[in-house]
Amino acid sequence: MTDLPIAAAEEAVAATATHGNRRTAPFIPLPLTAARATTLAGAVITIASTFMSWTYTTDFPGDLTVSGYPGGLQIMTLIGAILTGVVALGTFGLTGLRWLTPSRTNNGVLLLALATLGTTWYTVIDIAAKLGGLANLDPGGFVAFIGALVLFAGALALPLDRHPEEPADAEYYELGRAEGISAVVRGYAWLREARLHHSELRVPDARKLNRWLQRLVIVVVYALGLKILTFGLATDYSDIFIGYLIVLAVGVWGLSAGGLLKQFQQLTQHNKKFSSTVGVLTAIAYPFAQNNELWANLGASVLIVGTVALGLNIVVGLTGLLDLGYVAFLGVGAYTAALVSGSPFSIWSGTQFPFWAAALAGMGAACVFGVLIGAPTLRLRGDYLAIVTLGFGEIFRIIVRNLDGVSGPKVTNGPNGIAQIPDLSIFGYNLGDTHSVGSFTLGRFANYYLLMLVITIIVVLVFTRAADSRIGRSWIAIREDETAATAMGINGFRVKLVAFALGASLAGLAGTVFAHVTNSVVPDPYVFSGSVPPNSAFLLAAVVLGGMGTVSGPILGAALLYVIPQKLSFLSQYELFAFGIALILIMRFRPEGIIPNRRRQLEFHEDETPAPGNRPMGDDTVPATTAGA
Amino acid sequence: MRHRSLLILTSVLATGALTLTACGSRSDDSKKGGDNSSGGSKTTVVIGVDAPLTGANSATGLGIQYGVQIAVDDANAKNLVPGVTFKVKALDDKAQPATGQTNATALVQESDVIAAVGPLNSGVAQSMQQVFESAKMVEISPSNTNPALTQGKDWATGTKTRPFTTYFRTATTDANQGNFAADYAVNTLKKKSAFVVDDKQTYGAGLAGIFQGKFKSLGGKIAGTDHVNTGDTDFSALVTKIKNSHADMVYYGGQYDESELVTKQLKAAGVHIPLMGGDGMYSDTYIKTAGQAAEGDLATSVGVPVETLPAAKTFIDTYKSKGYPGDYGTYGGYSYDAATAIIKAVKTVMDANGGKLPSDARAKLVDAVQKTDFDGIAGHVSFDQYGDTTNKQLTVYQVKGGKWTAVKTGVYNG
Amino acid sequence: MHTLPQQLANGLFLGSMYGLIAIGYTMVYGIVQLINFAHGEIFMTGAFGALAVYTNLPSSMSIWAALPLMLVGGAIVSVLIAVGAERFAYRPLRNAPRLAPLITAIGLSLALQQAVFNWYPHATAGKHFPQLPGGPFHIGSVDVQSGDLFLLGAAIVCMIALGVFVRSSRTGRAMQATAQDPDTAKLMGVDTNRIIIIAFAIGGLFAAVAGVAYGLKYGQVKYDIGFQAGLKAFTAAVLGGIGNIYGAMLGGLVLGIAEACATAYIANVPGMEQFGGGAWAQVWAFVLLIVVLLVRPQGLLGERVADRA
Amino acid sequence: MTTTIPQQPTPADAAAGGTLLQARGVIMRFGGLTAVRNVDLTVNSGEIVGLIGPNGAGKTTFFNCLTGLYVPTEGTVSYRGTVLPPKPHLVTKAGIARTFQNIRLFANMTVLENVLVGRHTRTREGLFSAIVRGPGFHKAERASRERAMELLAFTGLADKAEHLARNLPYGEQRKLEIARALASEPGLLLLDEPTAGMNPQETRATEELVFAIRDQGIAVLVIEHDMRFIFNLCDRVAVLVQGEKLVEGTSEVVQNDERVIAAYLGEPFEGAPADEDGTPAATADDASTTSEQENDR
Repeated sequence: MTDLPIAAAEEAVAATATHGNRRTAPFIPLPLTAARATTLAGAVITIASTFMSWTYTTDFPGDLTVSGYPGGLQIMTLIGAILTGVVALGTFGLTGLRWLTPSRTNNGVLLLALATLGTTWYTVIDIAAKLGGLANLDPGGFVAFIGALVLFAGALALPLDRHPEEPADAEYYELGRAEGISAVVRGYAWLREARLHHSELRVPDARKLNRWLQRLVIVVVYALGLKILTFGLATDYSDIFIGYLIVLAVGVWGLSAGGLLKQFQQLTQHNKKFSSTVGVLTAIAYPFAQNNELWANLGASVLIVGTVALGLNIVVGLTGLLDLGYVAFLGVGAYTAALVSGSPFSIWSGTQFPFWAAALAGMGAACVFGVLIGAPTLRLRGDYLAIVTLGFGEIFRIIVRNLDGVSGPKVTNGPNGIAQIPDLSIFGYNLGDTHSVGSFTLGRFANYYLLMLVITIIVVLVFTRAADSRIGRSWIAIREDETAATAMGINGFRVKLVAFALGASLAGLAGTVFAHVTNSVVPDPYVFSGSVPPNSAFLLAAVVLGGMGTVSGPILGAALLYVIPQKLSFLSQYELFAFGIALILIMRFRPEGIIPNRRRQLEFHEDETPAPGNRPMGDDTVPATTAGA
Repeated sequence: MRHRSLLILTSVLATGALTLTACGSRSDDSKKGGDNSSGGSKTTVVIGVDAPLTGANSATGLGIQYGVQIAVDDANAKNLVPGVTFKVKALDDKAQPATGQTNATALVQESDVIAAVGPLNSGVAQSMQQVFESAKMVEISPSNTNPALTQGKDWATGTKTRPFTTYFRTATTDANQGNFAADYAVNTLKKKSAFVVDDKQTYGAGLAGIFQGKFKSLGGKIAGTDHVNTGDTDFSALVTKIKNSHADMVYYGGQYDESELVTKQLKAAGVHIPLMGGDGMYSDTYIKTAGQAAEGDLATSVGVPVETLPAAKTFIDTYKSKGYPGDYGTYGGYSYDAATAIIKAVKTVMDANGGKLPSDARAKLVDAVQKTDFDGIAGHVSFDQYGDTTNKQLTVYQVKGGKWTAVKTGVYNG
Repeated sequence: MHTLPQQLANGLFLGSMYGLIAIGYTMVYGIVQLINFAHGEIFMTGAFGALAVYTNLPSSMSIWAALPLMLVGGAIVSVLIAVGAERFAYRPLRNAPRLAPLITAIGLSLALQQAVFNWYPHATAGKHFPQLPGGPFHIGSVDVQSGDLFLLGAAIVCMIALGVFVRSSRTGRAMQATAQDPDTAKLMGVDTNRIIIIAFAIGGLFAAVAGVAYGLKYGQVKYDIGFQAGLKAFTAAVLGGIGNIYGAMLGGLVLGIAEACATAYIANVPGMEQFGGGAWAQVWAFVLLIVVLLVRPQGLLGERVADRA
Repeated sequence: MTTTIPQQPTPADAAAGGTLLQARGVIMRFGGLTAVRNVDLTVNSGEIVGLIGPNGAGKTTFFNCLTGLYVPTEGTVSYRGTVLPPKPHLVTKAGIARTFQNIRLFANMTVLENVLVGRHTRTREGLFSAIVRGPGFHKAERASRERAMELLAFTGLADKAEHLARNLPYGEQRKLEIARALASEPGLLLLDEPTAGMNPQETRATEELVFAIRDQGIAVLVIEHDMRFIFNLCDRVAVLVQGEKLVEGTSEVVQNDERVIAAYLGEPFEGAPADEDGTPAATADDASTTSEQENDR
């Protein structure tokens, strides 16, 4: 992988070059050598600054007063600066480091520099703002401030791959009225042109590496990922977490711009079985890597909402049906499990199903409700499903509240819910107790985390296997073009119903664990939107943010949406607001989500990548619903 | 060769990252050490608070947080427990059980948290009880009213069993309030026929159920019952039903959000009968929104009127002067008392251990809290064998001239 | 059953509010096939806009003098938000897959609700809204509040005005044409963007009227009233036949009356004693929706039209 | 797990020359206007039948009646002697496959996946089988893939199997639509303007492809504007004007029929087949029905 022969873009890249549909040019005109020197100098200054004191009081989170070694947010700056420096050296051609930028573009360096700049400036500004004025900064803070700026400026002076200039007559419909003002249009065109371009990365094939080395890389990357994750969870203060997020998000973006991520993808694709095994092992290692029940609780919660989101992804991402009451199916599963859990508050308090039976019961009940809701509506126009599921999600809570023997038959114990749900015991292993495994201890939530991991793996398997099969293809076909799909012999109604019922069942399955983890089920959490997951809007957002139609997307989306508010407690009041705005922005600017599905990405950016061949328009058909109903 | 350089670099990066993270924790440790040295020999003991601090219930939740805060400040100022500085760690449960549970886990996880006050909602408490029980950590709720939380599921039939030994509450259960209200309605107001409405929430449904039972047993007639959903605003159909039932009073189990609209629409339709409720509607907001329509409406609340207790007055003055957000009126006093109970128990435990905090302080605290006995700002504080408050002091308030006025104070001995 | 006239009246008032909001849904859906999920919040912001005007008027001003100003204030807020949403959130997504604008709409709905919750002064709890004096009036055995009369009057005036506008004005006809077939309408020289904007604006206007009427009727507005009202109104639009403006009003009335009657009478049905009352009213409204979709999927007044998927 | 092994219609079927499709007295009314009036049409095994007519003659509406997208107001359509159910997926299952005038591929699926979707009716594996992945599943999936690759080879798309359908050039998208239709193993293939927008070479290639399909024993019914294409290709041609069948017969008969010439001369757009396709989706239909309505008066 290191220094494999690179066809294009070597040392001789001129200051400005245009090839293919991208343009390579610096933003700041500087000789190449000067630009490189500036970048490296900036990195060195920044690194050095982290060993100095940035502020003189310990009031700022993480204690940045110590000279000699970095602490708190300084670590973020340090990691950012080292990464930028090392990657820059590789990009500049230093033998032995070249593998860090397989694509040989400077974009990665720029983004890493941006990460460093972001976290450093955030820290410095945060110190000044929190402690009240620039006076609180020690010289080290100023050095860091300048160093990061130098680093970023240096990176801007490197030749960067950018978007081609748009033709002069391009339309900017998003400008609206302002489209008439030429200055605005020019400015906007310049901005658009300034966008970095790294969609067509040409990287050397990582699969040529030695097989064992490939596997080693995979193990190391996963282990590093786990370490980074636990590090982030362990941050004590919102401030440090924000710095961490900046470095992580922009840094990963930078590494992917450099091509490393693509190579890693090649590796995991090439060693599918191995990498998924390592992935599972890493996930198992999570509760062992730290002895902290809070994180295990977090992990279990993330897995629950992630799994439910993945189930929703079958309905929304694969089949293209909008289910706005999905959380109700989770509720059906949870209530079913609670009823057969042996809780004294259950109407069948004597009955205690073994877990497998309870899980099946939960799935079954959710499936029945899925069919009951889906059957009347899935024959109709797609939009009707949205309103009916939304209504169902609302009345589920109301019905459950009413079934208390006062305003309805006694089933769910009404608003009090079913409390004191006993912990699960699987093969004599009581999940409520603390167990010792070797030198590790597994607390209650760690146990549930591991159980939930098994469920997640099952759901992932169901998702991937179903997606890549006759039924999965018919779901996607329905999503793509329902009329054509029915003309291919697909019974749209039946196939959609299967997807809907399967989605409901998977939510029900997760619900059974949810009931046991929280010890009680009550009606209140099953709402359309609320500040706390799981709620239908949260699940939908997790799917959308992560990437519709993908496996890892919803889980990642759920994790982000779950963990970030936990860490940024000062945001909590504005959480839902931010949530709404995020949905709008994602749909507008990155509808394919963080992890784009190859198909989706193309579909959403239709305007930008015109399909070859002019397809004549003209509709000659009406859809099946008209004739079929 | 090239492969080797890759290997080396990867491992360098990995170890680099690991070392750095180690650095991170080291600097944090040193910070803690610094705190201790600067604070002399004082131990810091943290009291956790769990309540909804954001969202729709935040006003009440913040009242709990700052009620505890004032108790802690008082204790620190008076040096109630020598050698100990108390601190508050407040977590936001957003009125959601799962979040409450996460918060409980977080509080348990932190070694300097000794006990917790909260939560606001009974539904949230159910998910937290087990966590605190496993950790042998005291939890005192200032507001949970569901009797099953302390007395087990069969409390209504008289077979009471305590499910969790670490759970206490300074709020009285629905049972006392509902019975007291029914007693007042029949015997003092001489009401014959009541229409009972509730909002299908733990608190409201429980209260309405108990009122209904007592009212009937005292010889009153239940003219009708109905249930509403929280968030409903149109009660015209309900009002028509009430009007048609010819009831001479309405009992509403629930919060003021709905009851203020009910009473308004009721009076607008020309049905001039009083609406009575529990402490969930004993709030100035009720009067503000319902306006003239609220006149004559009644609410029960636990404890004696605050004006009669100097301690309570000081509490309210402090709350106001500090400019704390939230609503101290409903549960602030109980929160203060709950925190004080914990603080006093810490003192007991430390006194028994030679003035030092024992290593199993949390577990020892459970016994100490159980034996709590002092006069708080909302009445006498002590706990019975179920963890319920023994304070059965209740007051009936009536809206007179746009203000809640105490009309009867008494003890319910049901 | 002697309360029936009163309960019908209760349903009628509630229903005309649903209907007023439903018109916004149905017009937008008819033209761009978009469930403008944020419409409930547009209704809510209309009410708050009117409230903001009222709070800033001198307190000596009578409610009757303030009312027109409040209507204007609410309308400005609602229409601006509705049109802004169209312009900046929905229009860029017009050619995107169907889910994209829907999800945007959900995001917008959350954002608007939370914006009011967080930034409108003291809006975390219910806000007091002025009410019309007078009443109740007795019409036969029916008691009517002045707020109800305003609501009913507003609904009738709005419906007639809209009917005249759609039937007789050039823009109105263009609107109908666009609703029936946007592509052909475009070919015929109709500026569809303008038509869409107008549809959003009218929807916003009616939502504002409904918002003011809501405030006058209940004397209180809250940041979360939009969700429930929006859900009900959308149900009403579907019941009446989505895309049909008269259907929206009819659907609203049917839904309102169904809820009132469910609250009042279901419990009298033998065997259903436990399923009556306010707690079940929403459930029955939902059952009604499902039944209508099963029996008459195109809605009460809807025509069977092709799905332009 | 039972698996339907893809079967080619045997040449014996084709040779029999029996009636495959029979439409009798098909009438299609939309509200007050009649788009198709009393049309009879028969397609026999092994035949290529053309359906022509000026713009708005109701060809596509008639097509939609045949494939179950519309339920004819009156009349019946039967296939191999059985009346077809008015559901598109059941029509496909019975053995009639179609393409669309405006290409309706599953744009974001790969070429191979598109064809695999076409195999839907000829395979059985349900959800459970897909999740368990027993031997039966793998066998069926492999067979499907083999058959799909054969079809791609047949249409000359084999080397593009892993491309996204949307990235194919126009002509190949048309071919893919045909391959996808063939994947459902039809006895009768309905082609809706298969050469619209094609250049002469592509048209030639399509012509050959249609012959090759016929040689496999599949009857073809084709709607087309390009007269030359139709007359070269078809054994029999039916002319639809204003919803009515004007004439039916061999190419020569139709070519020399005066009424046909008159009908076409009165139609200014004839001769520019691709032009009309510029009109968007629903318009084509509505415009056609509107013009008919005017003609009715």
